Amino acid sequence: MNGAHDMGGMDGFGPVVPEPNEPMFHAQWERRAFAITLAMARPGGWTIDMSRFARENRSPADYLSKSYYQIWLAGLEQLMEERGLVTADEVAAGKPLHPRKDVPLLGAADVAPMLARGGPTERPAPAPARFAVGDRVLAKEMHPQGHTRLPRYVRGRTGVVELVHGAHVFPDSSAASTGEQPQWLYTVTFDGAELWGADAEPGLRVSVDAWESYLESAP
Amino acid sequence: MNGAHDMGGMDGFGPVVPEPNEPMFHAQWERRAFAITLAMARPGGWTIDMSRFARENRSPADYLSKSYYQIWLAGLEQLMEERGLVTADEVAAGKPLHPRKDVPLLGAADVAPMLARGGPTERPAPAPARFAVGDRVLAKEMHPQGHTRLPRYVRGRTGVVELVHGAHVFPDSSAASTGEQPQWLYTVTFDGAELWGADAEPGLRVSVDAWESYLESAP
Amino acid sequence: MNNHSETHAHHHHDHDHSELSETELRVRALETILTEKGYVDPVALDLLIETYETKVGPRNGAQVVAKAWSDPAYRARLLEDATAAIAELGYVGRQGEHVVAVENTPAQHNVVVCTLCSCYPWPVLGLPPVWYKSAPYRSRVVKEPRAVLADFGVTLPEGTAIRVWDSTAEIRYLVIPMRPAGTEGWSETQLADLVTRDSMIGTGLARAPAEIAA
Amino acid sequence: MNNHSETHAHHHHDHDHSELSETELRVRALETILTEKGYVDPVALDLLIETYETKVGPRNGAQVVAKAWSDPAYRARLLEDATAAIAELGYVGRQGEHVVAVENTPAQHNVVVCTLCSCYPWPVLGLPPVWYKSAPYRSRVVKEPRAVLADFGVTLPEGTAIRVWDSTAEIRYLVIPMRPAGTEGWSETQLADLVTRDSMIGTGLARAPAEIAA
Repeated sequence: MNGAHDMGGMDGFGPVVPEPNEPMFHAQWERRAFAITLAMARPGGWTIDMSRFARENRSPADYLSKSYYQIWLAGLEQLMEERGLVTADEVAAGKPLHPRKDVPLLGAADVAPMLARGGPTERPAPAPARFAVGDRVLAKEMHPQGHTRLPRYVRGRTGVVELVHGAHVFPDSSAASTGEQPQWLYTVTFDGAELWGADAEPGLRVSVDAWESYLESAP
Repeated sequence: MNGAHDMGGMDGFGPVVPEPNEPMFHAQWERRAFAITLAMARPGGWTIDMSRFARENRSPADYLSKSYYQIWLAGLEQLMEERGLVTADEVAAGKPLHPRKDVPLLGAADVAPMLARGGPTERPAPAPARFAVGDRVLAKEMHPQGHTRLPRYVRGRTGVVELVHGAHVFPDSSAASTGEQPQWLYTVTFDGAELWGADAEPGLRVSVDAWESYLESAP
Repeated sequence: MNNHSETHAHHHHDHDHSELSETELRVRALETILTEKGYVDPVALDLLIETYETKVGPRNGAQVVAKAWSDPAYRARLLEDATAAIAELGYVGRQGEHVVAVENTPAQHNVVVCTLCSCYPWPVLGLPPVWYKSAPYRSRVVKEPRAVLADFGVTLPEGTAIRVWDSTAEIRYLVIPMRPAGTEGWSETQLADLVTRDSMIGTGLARAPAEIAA
Repeated sequence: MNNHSETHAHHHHDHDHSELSETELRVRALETILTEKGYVDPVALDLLIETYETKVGPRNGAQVVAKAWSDPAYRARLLEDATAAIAELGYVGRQGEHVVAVENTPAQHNVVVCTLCSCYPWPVLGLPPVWYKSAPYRSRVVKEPRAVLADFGVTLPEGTAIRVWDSTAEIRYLVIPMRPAGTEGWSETQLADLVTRDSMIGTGLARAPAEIAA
């Protein structure tokens, strides 16, 4: 979706303000929000792509007015609600009102192995790669209403394949619960002037990581 | 600027909600905000392009959280502040603190003639028109940080000149206080699929009105 | 931009009320300062409001459309130079300096938007409604106009192509809706009653005779 | 998204305080419900927090960079397959499943961003700082990285090209900053002290020996 999360090239947000000696968390509730979000992935069973879509799929005003972990919380609540794990009336009441679903728990002993394993997304390739390093490719002009990872600022622009990463889980389908549908993944590099015209900083090159179906051969 | 005002093609804002028997204004303050904004153009001397930029040149979160006439007010305050007509300390105090500037007033007798005259933007053409009806043109990939009226959703896309409107005041320069610099103005029409790819509604065509320097010849 | 103005029925924030008061107070303070400094004339302000609340509105545009339906020569002039043809009826000026009329046909339905702000032909339609200025309309109608028309309860035949006019300059667009069937011999005054504001933006159709019979 | 988290020093809204309380209460309610329903184990939650607050952070990445500076064979392995080379030092797992190392040179400076969310190589850098997740950084660095670097007090020579890596997939990028002059013969431990978090994102440079002498 063309949501407020797709920010590359937007103006008006002001300067970047680094915080000296920034703590890992800025409040106790951020610690807890972080931890319950990570822990609930096991009982919830959602993919990282579903999580991302739950966070970004909101009105731009809402997205932009929430802080980072507030967006995490909103996404988590939506994912749990969709699966009937925790419902809005329970959040309002502050206590369980409905029976527990039979789902696995992330126990203390599972934490280290879960973090060490992570969630690798490389998969056996379903077909030979269509593009090779050095190929000129066009990022499609596409505007799906669902989840996608092709940012607006490269759509319709031509770049060059710089890296080939093997086949990876396709986020657009994974977020839509239609499966992993692995595709070849490429790093595609664009000249700044191709993306921003005369308004690009000189000498700039920018890459995105793009799945094969986001791309077409370019002359 | 690529601000939140440039909304064409964004997702997530929800349905359009028409209001039956909608009043012209929804509160007394909206009436007054409307009237003082129109009236202050005479003493303020700003152009419509400067007004538009003053409204849109704010952080996306701010733009999206304000109502329509709240944005008008914020723009008006900025224009007045820039010219020293009304300063922030006066707004805070709720009364004049500094001497009046010597500027013309919109009197009651001026209202009808001012509204009847409006602000025509057509000007003598500085040169022959570069494009003619039927020409294929490319909307430039341009991302100026100042005011522009070429929406993001057509940049880099190819359309056809449908109407030629004569030469009109160029908003990008008018907003930047660098003069009217009139340019030929065209209605350029794009196929939906050119703008949105496979995600366009079938049969859709969309036009924008584009100044000559926004366009290049397309093959 | 908020979809609804602050006083609209749907409130999304708990703190709307205090913001409303803040805004009200701010506008009052501004008007006081401007009046005391002699930058605005309170009588002029009242006149501006009165003009748009009572004199300028979609009834003007309805007269234009009704005349175009009734008078083939006027229709031709309207399509050739809408600014001049509309001025014949006395509707001129601010936000209507350069008007183009676009005619609906069975083959093509026209819809007008301003994605960048709120451009709208004031002399013929008055000030725009909140939905026209809202983010949902501005964002969606250039990409999915049929879905937007559905929000208005309008369904077009599949064979009708949709043509969206994004008013990005000072050209203002007026849609001439299709004349409803069963109106043969009607006077311009009768016809004007069929022409709604939304039908001249393209988010509605002209009313059928049956709709006003009751 | 807010540039700053709620408790950051700069508050832009008068109602931050009540929102903070609301959010705090909501998180407590959620944790209570999840615990009582048996969906989360409080000990596991504490372990997750402890891991990222105390065990995983940019010191990991600094070890990787220092080793690459010291050991040409390791540097070659890192540039060939960063995931495997980083795993040699024991840094593996979540948000570091597929890592690519990109090396700064006098000709090219690398900067990493995630314009769409907050992708970041956790095993080597820990959790990202607020600015990395903020709208100003995500919006601007792909278009005007030199202006963004200026916000960090960093100015690159004009002849250095900037290469921005937008992490739009599950590949995570680690910048190998240039080794500062005057560090010949330094141990890996000494070198690691020069490697800042920002230098591995590309918004900073490795520190010069003089900067840590004091």
